[in-house]
Amino acid sequence: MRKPFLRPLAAVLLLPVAMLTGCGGDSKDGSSGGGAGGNTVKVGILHSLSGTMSISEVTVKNSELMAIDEINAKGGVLGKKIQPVVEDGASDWPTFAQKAQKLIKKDKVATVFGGWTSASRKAMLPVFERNKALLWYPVQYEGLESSPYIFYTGATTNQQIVPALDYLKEKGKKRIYLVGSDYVFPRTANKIIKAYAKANGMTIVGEEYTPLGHTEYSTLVNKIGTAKPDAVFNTLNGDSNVAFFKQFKSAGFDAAKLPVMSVSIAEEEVKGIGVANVQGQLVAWNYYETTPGAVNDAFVKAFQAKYKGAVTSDPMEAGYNAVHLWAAAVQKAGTTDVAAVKKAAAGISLDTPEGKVTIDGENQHVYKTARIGVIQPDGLIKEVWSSGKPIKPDPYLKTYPWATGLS
Amino acid sequence: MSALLEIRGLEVVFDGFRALGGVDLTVEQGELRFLIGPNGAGKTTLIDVVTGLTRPASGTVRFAGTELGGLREHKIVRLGIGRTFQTSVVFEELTVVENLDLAAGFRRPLPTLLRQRRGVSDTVAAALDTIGLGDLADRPAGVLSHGQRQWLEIGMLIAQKPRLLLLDEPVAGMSRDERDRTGELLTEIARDHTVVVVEHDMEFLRRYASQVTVLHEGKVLVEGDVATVQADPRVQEVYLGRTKKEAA
Amino acid sequence: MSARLRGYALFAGVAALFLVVAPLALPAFRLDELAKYLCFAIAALGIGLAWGQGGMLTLGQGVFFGLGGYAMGMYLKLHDAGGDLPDFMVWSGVDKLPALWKPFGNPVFALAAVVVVPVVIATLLGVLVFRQRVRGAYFAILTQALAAAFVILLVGQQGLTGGTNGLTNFYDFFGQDPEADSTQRTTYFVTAIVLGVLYLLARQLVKSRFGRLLVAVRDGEDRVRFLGYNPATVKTITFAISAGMAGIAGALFVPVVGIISPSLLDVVPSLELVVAVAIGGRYTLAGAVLGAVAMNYAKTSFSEQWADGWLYLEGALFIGVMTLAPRGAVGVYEQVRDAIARRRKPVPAPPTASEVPA
Amino acid sequence: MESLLNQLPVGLSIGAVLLLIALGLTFTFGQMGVINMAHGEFIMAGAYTAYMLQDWFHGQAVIVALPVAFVVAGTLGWILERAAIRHFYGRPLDTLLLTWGVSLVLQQAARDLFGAPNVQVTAPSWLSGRVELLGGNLPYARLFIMGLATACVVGIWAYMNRSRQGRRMRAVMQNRELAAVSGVATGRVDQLTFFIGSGLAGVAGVALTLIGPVGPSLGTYYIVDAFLVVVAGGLGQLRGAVIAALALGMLNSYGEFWTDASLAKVIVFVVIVGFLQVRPQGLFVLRSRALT
Repeated sequence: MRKPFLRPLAAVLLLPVAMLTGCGGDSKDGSSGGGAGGNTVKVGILHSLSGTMSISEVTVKNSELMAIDEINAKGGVLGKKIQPVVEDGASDWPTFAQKAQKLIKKDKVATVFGGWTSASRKAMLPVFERNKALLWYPVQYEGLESSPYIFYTGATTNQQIVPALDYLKEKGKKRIYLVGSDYVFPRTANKIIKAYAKANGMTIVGEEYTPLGHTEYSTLVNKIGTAKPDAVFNTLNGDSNVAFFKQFKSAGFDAAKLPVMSVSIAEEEVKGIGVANVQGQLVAWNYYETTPGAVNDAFVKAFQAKYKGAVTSDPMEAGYNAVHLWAAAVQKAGTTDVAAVKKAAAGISLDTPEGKVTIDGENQHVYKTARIGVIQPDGLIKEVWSSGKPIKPDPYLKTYPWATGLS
Repeated sequence: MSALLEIRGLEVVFDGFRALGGVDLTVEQGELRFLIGPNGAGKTTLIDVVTGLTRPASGTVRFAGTELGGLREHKIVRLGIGRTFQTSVVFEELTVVENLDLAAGFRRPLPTLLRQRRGVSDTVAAALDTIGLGDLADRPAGVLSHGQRQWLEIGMLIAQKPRLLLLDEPVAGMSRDERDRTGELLTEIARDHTVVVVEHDMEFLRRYASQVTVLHEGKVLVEGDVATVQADPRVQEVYLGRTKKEAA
Repeated sequence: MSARLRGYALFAGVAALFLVVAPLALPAFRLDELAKYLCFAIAALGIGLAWGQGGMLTLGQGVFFGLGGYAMGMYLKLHDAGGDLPDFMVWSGVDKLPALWKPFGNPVFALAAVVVVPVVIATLLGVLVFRQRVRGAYFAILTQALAAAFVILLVGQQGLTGGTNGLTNFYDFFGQDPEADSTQRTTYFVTAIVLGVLYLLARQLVKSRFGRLLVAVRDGEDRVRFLGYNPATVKTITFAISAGMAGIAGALFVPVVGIISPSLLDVVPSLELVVAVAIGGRYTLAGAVLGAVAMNYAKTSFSEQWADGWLYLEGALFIGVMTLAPRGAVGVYEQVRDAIARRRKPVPAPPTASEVPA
Repeated sequence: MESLLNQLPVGLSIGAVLLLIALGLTFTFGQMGVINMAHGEFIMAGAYTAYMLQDWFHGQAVIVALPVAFVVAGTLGWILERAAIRHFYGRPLDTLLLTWGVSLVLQQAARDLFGAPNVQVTAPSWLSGRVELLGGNLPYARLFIMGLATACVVGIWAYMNRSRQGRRMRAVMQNRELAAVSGVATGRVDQLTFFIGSGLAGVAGVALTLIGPVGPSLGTYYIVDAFLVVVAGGLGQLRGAVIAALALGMLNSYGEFWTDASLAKVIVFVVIVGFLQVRPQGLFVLRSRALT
């Protein structure tokens, strides 16, 4: 009510001033959609800055802001500076949905970078689809999704879980025990793992879920001990990892006796768990701080210059990539218009800290190199295996015969 | 006249302590009975058992032919037994009238409870008149003095229209004037109710009691009219021997 | 009486503010946010009734909010799926619609369940707990544990409930697109009107004999027993009503925000709602509503500016209110009003019954 | 069968953890009727104390931290009691909300002081072994926690029953007015009680660094369980708390063994509600004639 009324009024009042100074002013001001107003392009950053998820998401926010600074330092996109609008999802899924709505409708941002948990993405998805707006989601997830209004710059299952299983198979681990937090990612991941195991002569000797935030693992460790697996596949989330590994270790299990393959532990988490408790254990990601390459060296250096003592990790890198990929797509499209950006994004390739990534125009995921790492005594992760080249994203695992009937 | 309240062989044990050790008591219809005894004699415990607050170890309590054992407090009230407490408990946030209305209302069916109170019912008006708090009818009970609260409690008791009233030390802590006023109130109520009064105050007893039961160490010591009881050497020993002040 | 008239005038004024001014002044998505606060206000109304009037500190209202929300969400999901399985069941590996879901395909059943299920469960719990005279702190802790257990149960049954994700992505809300501006306006009006109606009903309840009885139970449960009432019945009824309100709030929340998930029902959101009621003023229903709207508004606008600081502010506000003004904002307002009235009239004004004016 | 037996020590050790986190509550909640939701954050304070002491004591920080954390958490509790709670006696439900506000502030303060991510507390190397028991093994860390819980119980029992201060505390709890007129300085007793109760939370926090995460949310993981122990055990009853903690530990252990961790928690809740049907005031209850 107020705005449409005030704006013509302001225009009328300002008109004589503009004429007097002989300056036409920016006629696009406020009228062009897609967040490109004046000399700036607004983008939304929507992560949990408070609540339980803030531990993880704040760092992603930081790397995304760093990417924006880098682009602005080089002149921005389309000659305009990128102006981030940061919002707090507060670790609460409905809040994510509402803040997404606010960013789209009030701030009229060109795109949004945000989310971590699957639940937050699922909550935001209808908002973006219905408003035909764009979300860049930077975290590895459980696949089985391909929204036309979301770009997924983290790994889907065939770029993380399947390679991890390939690795375990290669090492002759046949009896696998599945441990996960009770939510969507672990349950879906384990469904895939079970299908894989069936087709590849592996046995699942146990499958256990614990509530989020669970800290009592002696019974579970006891069950694992009884089942005598060759390896544990761990999809626990957050603080539970700390409790699990401490209790696993003190019950006498270490990497040599029983290896654990984790898909949610990055450099950040290793510190909190205590290196002694996870040293030598396996993790599966697409990027480590130690990943070689000039792009990564520069990324790590820049990030640590900005945040003293910080480590870099996969989701941070994927968030950083997302900003650069979007900027490249905008540059190519010549506009921030969503449909044009989507079209331009297909096939875009960038040299990123993890190596070369390419956007798959069909499912809007990216080609990523899978890497298995081992946790080192200094808390960093050393790559011990890699897929060698970027893997084509396949969120529905259509190209894997054993996976038919999963989706 | 038939017995309204019949207590037989009542025993109460608290964590090994025998608070009541086989009490027999009969209260006739229309009677005004005083229950006295030194501290720890079991007077309040006796009332507690009758009203369902305390479970007896053994013995029976019959009220108008109904066995009360095992009934919950509110069920006993619904049979027609009302009581007050040593430390008066009225609802401070509610007005005097609301307190009385609440007391008068337990027989109302639930749906009518959902309606707002309009005006003052006859029962409540009568009770208000009896206790003489008409001027304070619409003030919250929280502003009442100690004595007024005791009267309000008695008023609430009357509004309940019980067949048996149990008053636990109604004049404790009252000024002389208040005691006199309470005594008159008691006499008035006793005209058409059966009343049992637990009391410490000997002077009050002498002025207003007719029938008295003396409890001592959980047992009935003496029973009879005031003169008989006062003359009984055992009573004198219990009171004079232990708490001289009170007997004075 | 003039006080009564003034009450109605105030109510009409607030109603006009919400039904006329706000829709005109606010863009659709802000209106949608306001609708969310109003949903919480409905649940807060229930808490005001149970806690403020009845003294039952229920820290598990999220459970009933959730039951209502899920009943609504299940219907919308089935409606969207149109005979197929809802999307989350597909990726959770469920191949046949669970029996529990079947009746929720019927909108009448689902809408009835929004109220009936919370009421039945609250009644059951109330009968079990109040009959045994579990109360005060015990009751508070039990309801809190109930919320914790309920969330774990919901999250664990992913195929049945959507797990942590909850139910989301609704395409059709009784023939409307839930993300469309017009729908958001409609749901806003519905929510505001439901709140108004429930407020008037609750107010009537508080003013009735039952309401007086409830206050008596709060202040002296044992004494009430000796007036011939069973406090357990009074409390159970009230608890059930407050649960029903939470259920309605949860059901409205689904179209307003577009999601119902366990994170809304957990210990912390349930507690936050109680906090909001305390800050608004627990002894009046208006205070409960005011607190819920104001606190949620403050939370949104604060976290937009100063995300980390919000916790400090919420904590500090809360400590301050509990220590300095236990009757909340409404209590402060009443004190100020009485002080002004006393200054105007040199004659000492009679102490008014300060509780439950509206 | 072998692993079934092995669940026995597991249950005992879960029980020991529950007991340790709930012991402080038997003072603050049991003796004083204060529902201290910040109890979890006092546990957290204990854990961070151990973390801070690592700079000086490295591997042995956990041992040094036990008494230090007792004082640190106790002092926090004492400040809380003096600053706010003493105005709230007789309003237990209000203390619940008040202390919840305090817990929010303490959590955020921890986030600002120590950072949002978890920190690592290194366990002493001599706690890294384990004993073979009933076909499974029991880590020394768990044995240490059991020992610590036992020591705390014995200490509290001795304090309550053998010391003059402890008897005063019980007197105040049973009848505040009477104790006051008998010359007990109830205010001083309250301060001390709160100090001890909060201090015990600090001790529990140190022990928890051996088995769980150390971060700003630490307290929230334990607070509900801790209160359930006290509710099931009966207010202020040491005996009740011990039995309830062990029973719930066993229930958790076997519940999870036969079903899973999620269901085990639900089972625990159902059992407690069922139990309160039989014993509404918990396992042990002090009789009182007062009409509330």
